[in-house]
Amino acid sequence: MTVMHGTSERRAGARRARVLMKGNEAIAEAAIQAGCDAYFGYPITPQAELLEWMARRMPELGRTFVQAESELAAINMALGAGATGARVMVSSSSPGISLMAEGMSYMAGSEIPVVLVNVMRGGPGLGSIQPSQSDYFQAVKGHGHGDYRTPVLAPASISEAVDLVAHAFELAERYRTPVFILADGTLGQAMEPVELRFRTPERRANDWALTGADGRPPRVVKSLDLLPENLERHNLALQAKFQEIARREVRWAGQQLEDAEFAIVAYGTAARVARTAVARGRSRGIKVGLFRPITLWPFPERELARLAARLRGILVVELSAGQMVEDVRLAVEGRCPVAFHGRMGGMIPTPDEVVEVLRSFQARVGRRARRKALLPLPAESKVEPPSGNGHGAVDRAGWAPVEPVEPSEPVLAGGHRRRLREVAR
Amino acid sequence: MTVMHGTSERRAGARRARVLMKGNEAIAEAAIQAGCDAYFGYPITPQAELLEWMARRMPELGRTFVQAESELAAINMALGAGATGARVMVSSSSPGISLMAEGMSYMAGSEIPVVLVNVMRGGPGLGSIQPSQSDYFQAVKGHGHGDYRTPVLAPASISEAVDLVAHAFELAERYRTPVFILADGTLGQAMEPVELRFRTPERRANDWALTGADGRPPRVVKSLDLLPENLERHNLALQAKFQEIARREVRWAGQQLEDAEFAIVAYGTAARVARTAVARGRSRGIKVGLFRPITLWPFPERELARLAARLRGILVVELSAGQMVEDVRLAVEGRCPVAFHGRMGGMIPTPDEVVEVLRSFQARVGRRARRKALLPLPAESKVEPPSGNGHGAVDRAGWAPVEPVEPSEPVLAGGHRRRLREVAR
Amino acid sequence: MSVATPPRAPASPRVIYQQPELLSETSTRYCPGCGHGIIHRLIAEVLGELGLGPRTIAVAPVGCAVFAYDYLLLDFVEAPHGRAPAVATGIRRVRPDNFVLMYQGDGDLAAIGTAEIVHAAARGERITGIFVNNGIYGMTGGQMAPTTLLGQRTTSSPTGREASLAGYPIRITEMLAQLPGTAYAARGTIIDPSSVGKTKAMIKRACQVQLEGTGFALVEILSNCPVGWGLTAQQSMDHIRAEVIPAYPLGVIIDRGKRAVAPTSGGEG
Amino acid sequence: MSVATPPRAPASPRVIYQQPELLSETSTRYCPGCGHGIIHRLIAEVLGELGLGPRTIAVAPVGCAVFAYDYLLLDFVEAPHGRAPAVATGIRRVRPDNFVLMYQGDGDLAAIGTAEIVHAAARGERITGIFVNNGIYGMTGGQMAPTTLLGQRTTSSPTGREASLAGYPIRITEMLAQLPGTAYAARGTIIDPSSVGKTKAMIKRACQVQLEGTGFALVEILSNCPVGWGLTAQQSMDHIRAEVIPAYPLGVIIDRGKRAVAPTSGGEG
Amino acid sequence: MAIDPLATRARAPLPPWTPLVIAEDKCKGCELCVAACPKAVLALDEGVVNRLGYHPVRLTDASRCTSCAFCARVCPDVVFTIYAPLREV
Amino acid sequence: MAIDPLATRARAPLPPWTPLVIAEDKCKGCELCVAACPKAVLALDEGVVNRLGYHPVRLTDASRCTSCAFCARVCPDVVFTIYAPLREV
Amino acid sequence: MERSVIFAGFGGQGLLFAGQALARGALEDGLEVFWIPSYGPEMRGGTASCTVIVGDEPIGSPVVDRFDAAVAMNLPSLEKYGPRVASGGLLIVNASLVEETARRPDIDELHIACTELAGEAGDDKLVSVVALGALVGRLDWVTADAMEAALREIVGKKRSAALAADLAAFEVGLAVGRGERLEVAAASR
Amino acid sequence: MERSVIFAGFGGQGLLFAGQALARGALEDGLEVFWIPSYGPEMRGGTASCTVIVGDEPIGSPVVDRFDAAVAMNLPSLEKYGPRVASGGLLIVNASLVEETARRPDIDELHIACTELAGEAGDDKLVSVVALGALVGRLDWVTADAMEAALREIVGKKRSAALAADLAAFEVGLAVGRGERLEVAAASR
Ligand SMILES: Cc1ncc(C[n+]2csc(CCOP(=O)(O)OP(=O)(O)O)c2C)c(N)n1
Ligand SMILES: Cc1ncc(C[n+]2csc(CCOP(=O)(O)OP(=O)(O)O)c2C)c(N)n1
Ligand code: SF4
Ligand code: SF4
Ligand code: SF4
Ligand code: SF4
Ligand code: SF4
Ligand code: SF4
Ligand SMILES: [Mg+2]
Ligand SMILES: [Mg+2]
Repeated sequence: MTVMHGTSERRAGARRARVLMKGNEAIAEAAIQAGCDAYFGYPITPQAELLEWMARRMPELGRTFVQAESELAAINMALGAGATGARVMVSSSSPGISLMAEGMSYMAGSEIPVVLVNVMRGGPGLGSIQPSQSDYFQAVKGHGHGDYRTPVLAPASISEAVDLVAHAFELAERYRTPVFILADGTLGQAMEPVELRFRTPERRANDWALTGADGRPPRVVKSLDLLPENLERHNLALQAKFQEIARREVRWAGQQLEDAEFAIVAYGTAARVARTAVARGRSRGIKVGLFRPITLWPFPERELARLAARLRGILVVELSAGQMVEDVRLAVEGRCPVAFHGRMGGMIPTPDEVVEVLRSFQARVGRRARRKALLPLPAESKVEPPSGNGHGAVDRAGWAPVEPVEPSEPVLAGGHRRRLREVAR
Repeated sequence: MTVMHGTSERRAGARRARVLMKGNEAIAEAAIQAGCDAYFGYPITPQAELLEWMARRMPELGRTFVQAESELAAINMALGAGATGARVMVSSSSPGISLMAEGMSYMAGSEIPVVLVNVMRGGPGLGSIQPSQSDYFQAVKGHGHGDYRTPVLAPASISEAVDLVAHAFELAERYRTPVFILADGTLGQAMEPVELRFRTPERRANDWALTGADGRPPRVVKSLDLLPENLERHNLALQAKFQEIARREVRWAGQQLEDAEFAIVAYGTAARVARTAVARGRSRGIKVGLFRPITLWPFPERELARLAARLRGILVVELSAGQMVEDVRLAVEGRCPVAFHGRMGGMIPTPDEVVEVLRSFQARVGRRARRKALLPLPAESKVEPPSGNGHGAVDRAGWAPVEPVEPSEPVLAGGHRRRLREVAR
Repeated sequence: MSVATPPRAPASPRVIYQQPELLSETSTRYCPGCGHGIIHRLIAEVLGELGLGPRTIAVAPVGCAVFAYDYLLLDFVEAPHGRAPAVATGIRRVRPDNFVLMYQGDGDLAAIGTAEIVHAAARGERITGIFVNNGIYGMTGGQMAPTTLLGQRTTSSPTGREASLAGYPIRITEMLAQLPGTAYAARGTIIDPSSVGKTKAMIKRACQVQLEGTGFALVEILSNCPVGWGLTAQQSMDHIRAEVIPAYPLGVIIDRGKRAVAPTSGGEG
Repeated sequence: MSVATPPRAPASPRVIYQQPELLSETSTRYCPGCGHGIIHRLIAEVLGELGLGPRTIAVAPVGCAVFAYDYLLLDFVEAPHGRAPAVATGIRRVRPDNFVLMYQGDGDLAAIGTAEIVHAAARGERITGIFVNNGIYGMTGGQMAPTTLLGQRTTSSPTGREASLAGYPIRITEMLAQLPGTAYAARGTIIDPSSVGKTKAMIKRACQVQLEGTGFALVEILSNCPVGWGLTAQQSMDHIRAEVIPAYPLGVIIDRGKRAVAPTSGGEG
Repeated sequence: MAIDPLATRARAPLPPWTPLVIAEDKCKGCELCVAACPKAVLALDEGVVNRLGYHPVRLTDASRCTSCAFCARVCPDVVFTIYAPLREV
Repeated sequence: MAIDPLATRARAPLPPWTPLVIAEDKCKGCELCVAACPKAVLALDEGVVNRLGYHPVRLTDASRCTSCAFCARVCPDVVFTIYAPLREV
Repeated sequence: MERSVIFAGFGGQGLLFAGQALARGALEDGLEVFWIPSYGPEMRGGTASCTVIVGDEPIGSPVVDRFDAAVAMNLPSLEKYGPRVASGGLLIVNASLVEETARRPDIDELHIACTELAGEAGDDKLVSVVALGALVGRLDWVTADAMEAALREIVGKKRSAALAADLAAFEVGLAVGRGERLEVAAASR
Repeated sequence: MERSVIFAGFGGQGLLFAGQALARGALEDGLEVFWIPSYGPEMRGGTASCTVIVGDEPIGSPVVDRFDAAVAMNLPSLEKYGPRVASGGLLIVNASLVEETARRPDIDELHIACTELAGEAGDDKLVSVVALGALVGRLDWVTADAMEAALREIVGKKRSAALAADLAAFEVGLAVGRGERLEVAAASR
C-alpha cells in the first residue's frame, strides 16, 4: 500500500503512469476520485492549493464546493452535509483546525462521517507556515470536549496520502466517525511522482442519514441527551465502537527491523528523515530500523510493545517538542529506554542530525545496560519474512513480524468493561 | 491548603466564619478578591452563575465585565486585555471551551496570562449539562494546535477552588501563560461551606505588557515568526518554561497511603467519591489509600511513580472513559497494575460501586501476582509522618512521603535537550 | 392523555382546529405560556399545508428549542450553538431537492451565530429560517441577549442593560434584509390570535420563497420568555406589545418576489 | 539605505514630505504597488499629527498586514484571524486612557470575523478600525473574499465569482453603519494622490471620534492586490476606479457627530 | 393538516355536542387562552393538579363558546381541538 | 510628522539643490509614482537592480519637478523625501 | 457520619429553597454540609429536586446510593425516590397531592397534607417549608434554633412578612415532625 | 543515490518553474524525484527558492544538509547557499546580476550571464531556464531529451511561442553547461 519504501518493483516499471503532483492537489484529487460529494474549506497556508483544486474541480463535476466564511462554518457545513450521508471532506491547517474542535466533537458525538485534513504548520498561535507535527496531541487526544477518539491517518508520501484518502472515507463511513488525515506543510507543498491508483470506496446503505421523513419515521442526528443514564449508554456505544476500531484498524510499516537493536519511531515527514537516517546509521554500523505508525490513533501499541521487548532502545523523532513519544512510552511501558529527538517551529531535523542523536543514545543506553542490566536482548528474537499486518500497510522494504500479544495495561476494571460489553453497536 | 479532608481542626473552630456558597459563585468571588481586573464570558450551563456573579459584582467595583457575543470573542477579549498586563478570567463549560482552542494556543504562544475555568459537563457534542471529567485530555494535552502546555488545576471542593483561583492567577502571571481550572458541574452547582480565605496575589512588574509606547520602544505581543530558526528558538524558550513549571509547580494530596496496598488515583469530584470509597474499603479490610492530583499538568508523575513501586495496584477513577489513566500509566510505567473505572455522560460512580471494582481488582491482581510474580511489595516500604510536598497542597488526613526520584523515561536525547539548555528564559 | 374525539359523537363532526399531523403527541419541555410552543405549531401547520413534511430536513438550534426534534415530526440534525445556518448550508448544497428549515433563538442567531447567518444570507442560500427573538437567553437561565432592550434586567444585566457597558440592541433582520441574497425577511409576533395568524402567513411565504428558489428567507418572531422576564405568560405578551414591538417593528421588511436575484446558474451544484 | 538628506545642502531646506516618525525604516514585505504600504503611511501620519503614537495600543490582523507591527512604531498585539475587534475590546475595557487602533483586511473583517466586528460596533466600543478591502485574500494566495466582485476570478473562483455558488459581495460597512453603536463609518480609496488625501482625512476623523468617546469608528479603504488580481500596480488602481468603486461607493456613510449616542455612564468600567 | 377543507359540512354530530375538547394533561395553566377568549368562557380549574403539576383549563360555559378557535391559536401546548359550531338545523 | 507647518520658509537651501530624494533601495519599481507624476519626470531605471531585486525609480528631469509630492502620496514604500521648490529669489 | 436527604417535586414548590435552608441550618450548627440541585432546563416547568448531605466531617462523595430521608412532594417523586430511601430511613410525602404510599414497612413514612398545613400557617404555597419542618422535627439532624436562624438569614429582614410566613410554616411542620400534631400526619400503609 | 539541487533568487526569476521542469524531466527518465518550494508570503516580492532531489529510489528525507548543486540567481542566494554546496558539487551563479564568487576551490563554480544568454535565445526573462540548461548539461542527472519532453509537457502545446523560447533558452544553457560555449561561462577563480 505505501509506496514510500517501494524500490525494485518501482524501478522495474519505471515509465508507467505516474504524474508529478503537489501533495495538496493529490489529496484533493484523490478525494474527488474517491467520490467526495462535497468539500468545505477556508484558505490557509500551507493547504491553500487543496481548496483551490477543489474550487476548480468540484463545480466542473457538478459537486459541491463551498468556500466557507470561516473554519467554524466549514466544519459545520460538513456536519450538515455529512448528516445526509454525503461523502464530505474538509481541510485546513493548524490554527484553522483548532477552530473546528467543537464541530468535531459534535460529529463524533452524533456519529457523522467526515474526513478532515490537517496540513500542519508550526505553532503555537499564528506560529509559522512551515511544516510541523505539533498537532499530534490535538488530533490524537484532546481536540474537542468529551470522550471520543478520531482515527488519525498519517501519510509519509504523496502516494500514500492518495491511498489514505480513500481509506479515510471508508473508515469514516464504516464507523460513522470523523477521521483525521494528519499531513504537514512539506507533504502539502512538495511534488512527487504519484501513481494514479485512485480508489472509490463503495457506498453503504445509510439507514440513519437525513433525506426527509418520506414514508418512514423521522430521523434525528444529534449528540444531546440530558438524561445521564441515556447519555452514558450512548457513550458506551461510542466507546465500544472506538475499541473495535482500535482492534481492527491499526496500520504501521516497518523497515529493517529484523535484526535491529534500535528502532526509530516516526511518522509522516519525520519518518522520511528517519528512513534516510536508518540507511546512514546502518552504513555507520548501528543496527537500527524504522517503525512507522500509519494510524496514529489507533496507535500500533501491541506491535510496538512486542518489538520493544527485543530492542535496546527506541528513538522517537518528531517535528514537535515530543507528543507521539507519550504514546510510544505507553506502548513500550518500560520494556526498553525511549529517547526523543524533535525540532520545532518549522525546522526539520537532517538525517545526519538524527544519526548523531542515535549515536549518543546508543552510548548512553550501553552504559545504562551495564549499570542496571535492564536490557538483555531477547535470545529468541527471531526474524520472520515480510508479511502483511492484515491491512496491506506494509512497507516493501523491511518488515518486523507482528504476532498478537496480550493488551498491555490498563485493565478496564469491573463495571466499565462490563457495561462496554453490554452495549451492542 | 485543601479543606476537603480537613477534620479535627475544622470541628474545633466550628462556628468560625464560613459561608454557604455555590461553587460557581465562590470561584467568581475568589477571582474578584484575587484582584481580577476583567472578566469575559458567555452563558453556558453549568457555569452560568459564575458569569452572573461577575455581571453583578464587577461593575459595582468599577471593573470590567463583558458578556461577549461568543466564547470565541470572550477568549479573544481576554487575549487583548491580558496583553496589557491586566488580571483576566474567562469561564465556560465544555463546548464553549472547545471554541477557545485557537485563542488559548495564541495566548500560550504569545505568553499572555489568563485564567480559564472549565466547569465540565458531559460530552461529546452537546452532550448534557451534567457533571463530567471528559475534558481532561483537552485541558492537559491537545486543546489548541502547536507545542504548548497549560497548567491545569483541579479542585475537589469549593474551598479548594477558592484557593486555587488565587494560585491560578499567580501561576499565570509568574509564567506568563494561560492556566486552566478544571472543575465540573457538581462543583459548580453545589453549595458547601466556604471559609473566606481569599487571597490577592502580588502584582509583578510587567515589562512586556502593552500600555502605549510612551517614552520607551514599542512592544509587540505575538506568536508569529516566519523564520523557522526564530520560531524554534521561541518554542525552545516556551519548552524551557514548561519544564520549569513541571519541576516546580506539581501539587497533589494523599490520604491513607502509608500502609496502602492499593491506591485510588482520582481528581475533583471523582476524588470525593474515591475518598468515601477509601473509607468504606478500609472498613471492609482493603488497604487502600487515595492519591489525588491537584495539578493535572504538571502531573505528579515522580510522586506517583515512587508510590507505585510499593503498591499492588492502582485504580484510576474518573468521570470519563479513561483519560487521566494515560498519565497515570505514563508515571507508573509498569511498576504495578493500573485499573480503571469510569462513568460517563453525567453519571457519577457511587462509593459502593468503586469499592466493588476495587474488590474485583484486588482479586485479579492477587491471581496475577501469583502467576507472574510481578508485584512483590517492597520490604523497605516505610511509612513517614505527614509532611508537605513543598507547595502546601497536603490533605490534612493521610499523606504519602515523597522523595525526589529520577525522572522516568523519556530521555530527552541529544540536540533537543541541549537546545533546551541553551535557551535562557 | 385525553383523546381529541368529542364524547358521544358517532358521526364525526367537522374539525375546525386540531393538532397538526407534523407535531408529536409529546408534551414540550417549554415553560407554561412559552411562545416556542406556538411557533412550533405554526411550523407544523404550514409545512403540513404545503405538504413539505416528507421533504424537509430541519436544523435544530442550541437554545430552549434544542428539543424541537422531539416535537416536530421531521428529519432533524442538531447544530452546534449558532451554527445552524452553516449546517443548513451543508444540507442545502448536497440535497437540492429537499426543503431545508432552520430554527434559531436570538442568542443563537444574533450573538454567537452572527457570522453564519450573515453569510448564509449573503450567499442567498435557499433556506427558510425561523428566528425566535425573545430578547433573552432562555435556556441558560435568562441572560442578556444581543436583542435585549436597553434597561431590561436579566441575570447578566442585573441593573438593566446599559449601552455604555453592554451596547445596543441589534435589529439583525433589518441588517440581513440589506443583503441581496436575502429574498424575504419579515418580523411577526405571537401575542394574540391575530398576530399569530399574520405570523403564520409570513412563515408560509418564507417557505414558498425557498420553493421559488430566489434566495434566503427569514421570519423573525417576537416571542416571550415568561420565566426569564419574571412575568406571567399574559404579562409577557403585554410587554411585547408595549415595549418590544416599538423597538422591533412588525411587518415584511423585504420581499424581492419572484424577481429576486435568482441564481445565475441552475442549481446548488 | 539612502538617507533622506539632500546632497550638499548645508542649511536644511524645508521638507514638504518625509517618512513619518511612526513608520519604521524597514522595507515592508508587501508586493510592489500594494496599497497596504500607502495605508500604513497614512496611519503613521495621522497618529503623528494627533500626537497619539505614545498612547496607542494597536491590533494587527492576520492577513498581509500581519506584520504591521514591524512597520508602525506602536505597541502591538497580534490577534487571531478575524478576532481583532474582540481583542481590541479587551484592551479598550481595561485601558480606558489608551488609544485603540485596529487594522483588518476584508477576509479578516468581513468573513471569519463578521461576528466580532458586528458586535464591537453594536457595543459602540471606542475603537478606531481601518478596514482594507482589496476584494481578495492576499496573504494566502488570492482566494475569493466576501467582498470579491461578481465575475471576478480568484484562485478559489477560477471561472469568476458566481452568485449561485458563492453568494453576493457584502457591503459590510453599510451594515455596520446601521448600528447605533457606530459613530463613524466611511469608505475611501488610495488610487491617486487626491483619493489618498481624502482617505487620510477620514482616518483622522475616525481617530477623533474615538477621542470624542461617541462610539465605534471605521474607515473602509478600497485597496488593491496587484499580485492576487494578476494586474500591474497601476492597472489595479484603474480597476478600482472602473469596477470596484461602482460596487462600493466612496464617502462618509455615517458620522453621528458629537451628538452620537454617547455612553450613558462615564467610562469603560 | 390544520384545517381539512374537504371535510363535509353535511353530517352534523349527534348531541351531546361540545365545541371543543381540552387535552387536560397537556395544559400548563398559562392562561393565554383565558386572556384570548372573546367570550370569557375559559378558566383554570384550581381544584385539580394535572400530570404535569398544573391547574388545567376548563370550558366554563360550552353554550357561549363560538368555536372561534382563538384559544387554540394562542395555546402553546396544542391543548384544544375545536369543532364547528352546531348548526340550528 | 508629514508636513511641518512651522518650518521656516525663509532659509533657502544652497545649490545644488534637488526637489526630492529617492531612497533607491526601498523602491519596488511599482511605477505608481510614475503614473501619478503630473510632470512625467519619473521613470524606472532599467539598468539597475536594487537590493530588493527591482529597477528603482529615477527623477529624469529635476528642473521640471514642482515638488507637488503626488509621487510621495501614492508611493507605498515611502521612497520619497520632498523639498520645497527653489524660490526665484 | 453523613446523612442525606433528597427534596423532590414539581418546579415551583420551593424545593431548592427548602434544601438550602436545611444546608444553612447545618452550617449554623457548625456541621459540614453539601447541597446540590438537579439543574438545567428540566428545572423549568418540569420537576425539581435537590440533595443535602449533612455530616461531621467534610462531605466526601456528592452522590448518594440510598437516602437517609426523602421528601416527595408529588407522585413521580414518590415513585422515583420512595424505593431509594435506606432501610430505617424517613420518607415524607405530600399528602395534599399524593394518595399513594411507598409500601415500605422498613421505613418511617410520614404523609403530610402540606398545602392545608401551609395554608393554616398563612400561605398555602409554602408546602416545602412545612415538609422541611417535619423533617427537622423528626430527625434532629439540625437544631430547630439553627433552622430558624437560617430562615431569618436567607429570607432576610427586609421581607419580614415573607419571613413570618416561612417561620410559621416551618413551625407547623416541626410540630408534625415531632409528633405533636398527629392528626395530620399519616404513617405509611 | 540521491542528488539535490536548490534554485534560489528573486521572486519572478522563474525559479520554481525551473525546479519543476527538472522534476518532471526526472520523472520522464523514470527516476524518483521530490520538489519542494519555499512557500508563503515571503515568496511574493522577496526571495524564492525550491529544492529538487533526484534519486533511483523513493526520496527519503526532504531536507538536505548539503546540496549537490545550487543555482544562485542573486547575491543573497549566493551568500546563503554558496557555503552549503557539498564539496565537489556544482554552483551556478547568475553572472548578469552577481559579480561575487563563492571562493570555494572545492566546488565547480559556473558563472553564467543568464540575462544576456536568455536574451540571445529570444526572451531575456528566461534566466532560470538558461541556468537549468547549464545544470542539466553539466551534471547529466537527467537526459536532455527528458528535459525537452518535460518542457513541452509543462508549457503545453497551446503556448507554442512560449515553448519555443523556453526550449531555446534551455538549449543555450545546455551548451554552456556542456562546455560547448566556454566564452560565456566563467569558472570560479
Ligand atoms: C458553544 C456553546 N455556548 C453556549 C452554550 C449554552 N447555551 C445553550 S442555549 C444558549 C442560548 C439560548 O438563547 P437563545 O438562542 O436566545 O434561545 P432561547 O433559549 O432564548 O430560546 C446558550 C448560550 C452552548 N450550548 N454551546
Ligand atoms: C484561523 C485562520 N484561518 C485562516 C488563516 C489563513 N489566513 C491568513 S491571512 C488570511 C486572509 C487574508 O485576507 P485579508 O484579510 O483580506 O487580508 P489581505 O491579505 O488581503 O490583506 C487567511 C485566510 C489563518 N491564519 N488563521
Ligand atoms: S426559559 Fe423562556 S424561552 Fe425557554 S422554555 Fe421557558 S419561557 Fe420559553
Ligand atoms: S498579496 Fe496582495 S495584498 Fe498582499 S502584499 Fe501582495 S499585493 Fe498586497
Ligand atoms: S373557541 Fe373561542 S369562544 Fe370558544 S373557548 Fe376558545 S376562544 Fe373562547
Ligand atoms: S393556553 Fe393552553 S396551556 Fe395555556 S392555559 Fe390555555 S390550554 Fe392550558
Ligand atoms: S514631486 Fe510632483 S512633479 Fe516632482 S516627481 Fe513627484 S509627482 Fe512629479
Ligand atoms: S511608487 Fe514608490 S516603490 Fe513604486 S516605483 Fe515609485 S518610488 Fe518605487
Ligand atoms: Mg432567546
Ligand atoms: Mg484582502
